[in-house]
Amino acid sequence: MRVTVRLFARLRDIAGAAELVRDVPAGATIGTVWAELTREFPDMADYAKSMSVALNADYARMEHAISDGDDVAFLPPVSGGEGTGIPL
Amino acid sequence: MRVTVRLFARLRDIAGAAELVRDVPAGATIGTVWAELTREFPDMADYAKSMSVALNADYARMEHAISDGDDVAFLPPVSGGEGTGIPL
Amino acid sequence: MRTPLLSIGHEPLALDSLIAAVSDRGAATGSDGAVTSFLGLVRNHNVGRAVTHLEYEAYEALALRSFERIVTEAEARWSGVRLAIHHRIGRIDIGGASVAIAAASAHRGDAFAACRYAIERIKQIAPIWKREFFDGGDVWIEGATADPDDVAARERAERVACA
Amino acid sequence: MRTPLLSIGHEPLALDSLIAAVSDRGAATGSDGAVTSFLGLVRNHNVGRAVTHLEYEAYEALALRSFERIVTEAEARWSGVRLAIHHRIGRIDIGGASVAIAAASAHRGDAFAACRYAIERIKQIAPIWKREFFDGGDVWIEGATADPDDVAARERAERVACA
Repeated sequence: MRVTVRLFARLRDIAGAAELVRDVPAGATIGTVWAELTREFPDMADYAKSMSVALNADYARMEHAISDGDDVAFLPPVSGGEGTGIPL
Repeated sequence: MRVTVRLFARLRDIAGAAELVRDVPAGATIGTVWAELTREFPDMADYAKSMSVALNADYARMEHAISDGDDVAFLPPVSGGEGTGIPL
Repeated sequence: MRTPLLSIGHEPLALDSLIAAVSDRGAATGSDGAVTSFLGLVRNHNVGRAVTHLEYEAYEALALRSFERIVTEAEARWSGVRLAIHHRIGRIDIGGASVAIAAASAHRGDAFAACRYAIERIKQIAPIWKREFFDGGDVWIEGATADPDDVAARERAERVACA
Repeated sequence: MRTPLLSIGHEPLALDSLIAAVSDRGAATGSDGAVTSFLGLVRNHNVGRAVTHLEYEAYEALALRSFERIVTEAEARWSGVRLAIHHRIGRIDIGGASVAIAAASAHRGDAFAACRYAIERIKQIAPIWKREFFDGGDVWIEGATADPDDVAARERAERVACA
């Protein structure tokens, strides 16, 4: 199966790419893709606890099974909204 | 002493005038002016408890002594702000 | 011409100019993280009546002083907040804005609180009245007895502003 | 062209168009008593650093869905409220607006609460990142782990919105 991997913010910087195409075995989950990625880019492992994941532009969980052609995104902690993100 | 009396909203409607000039005795307070007014316009007496008063464009109290040339205003309960004044 | 922070007038309100007014005041430039605003609109119904329009009347000199007092209170309570308050008077049709408030602050919590506080206090102490015209008649809307020294009212406004 | 209620783009934000967008939606016309708004601005300092500008990046498709979710949550919580949310991406200089929110409602309490709720939730769950450029370097600002199903986070946003 072939999936598109989307990376944002510092994860994108670490990979040096916003999009990667990767082949994964049948039965793979989002977690499978992540494990592959962190082998390729060890610095990403820091984000294992803090990141979120999305499958086809919807939030998902690591355990989620993926299908051929899926779009998997890894998202560092977010900081949208105003200026410099000072709480309250 | 001569004072200018300003009336607003329904008090203005009752008097049929936004401004009146009235002579008051020496030693008069805002209360003296009000007592005179309610003799002249008995319907105003309803506002004795709910209105506010101002002296020379500053909120004041009924007991406040007035001087010649002062500007005394009688203010029905207010309702500024948005549309129809529904609380919250 | 620079928009005044406080005003009362017959012209339609322009929120953009209030926001510009609170955003460009001197030393604070660049340190603001948040601008909140409030527009009060004339509604088409009130306690079951079909409203056609409102007419607002103000004791202008005292209303401006009341706005100044509200700004002073808000600045004391939320340090560094800047407020603009414009109130329209005269006839306002349904959907029209009667009051516009903008609040700028380094932090969004203070900007929200100061803006909310301002509208609550305007309704408590600004000498402004509205006459409601509805199908079948008209009536003066009378709300609170204005008393800027009423501590309980002020505390109520602070509580609602929930800082 | 009618302004969309939700958007993400590179153009400067125009609050007036958001306010128009929430004010003119069909059956609600004339029944609104209040419109609140929020602008998030880029500040010139952050944790002691002199900030020169920010760069915002978004996962646009998911961010728009997150905005839709926030609107749905707010409509369920504050009946009759309408929200518009526009977020800017790309480079934004000091004083520029990164996010604009407008909320319309029959009652001002609901309009304030929904607007505040929206910015809190955007910061919690919108997949948007900012890179801060300051004198001497740059850094990605990382805040919360985005999880729309985190009930505690949502309750925190509701509490801050203080409805």
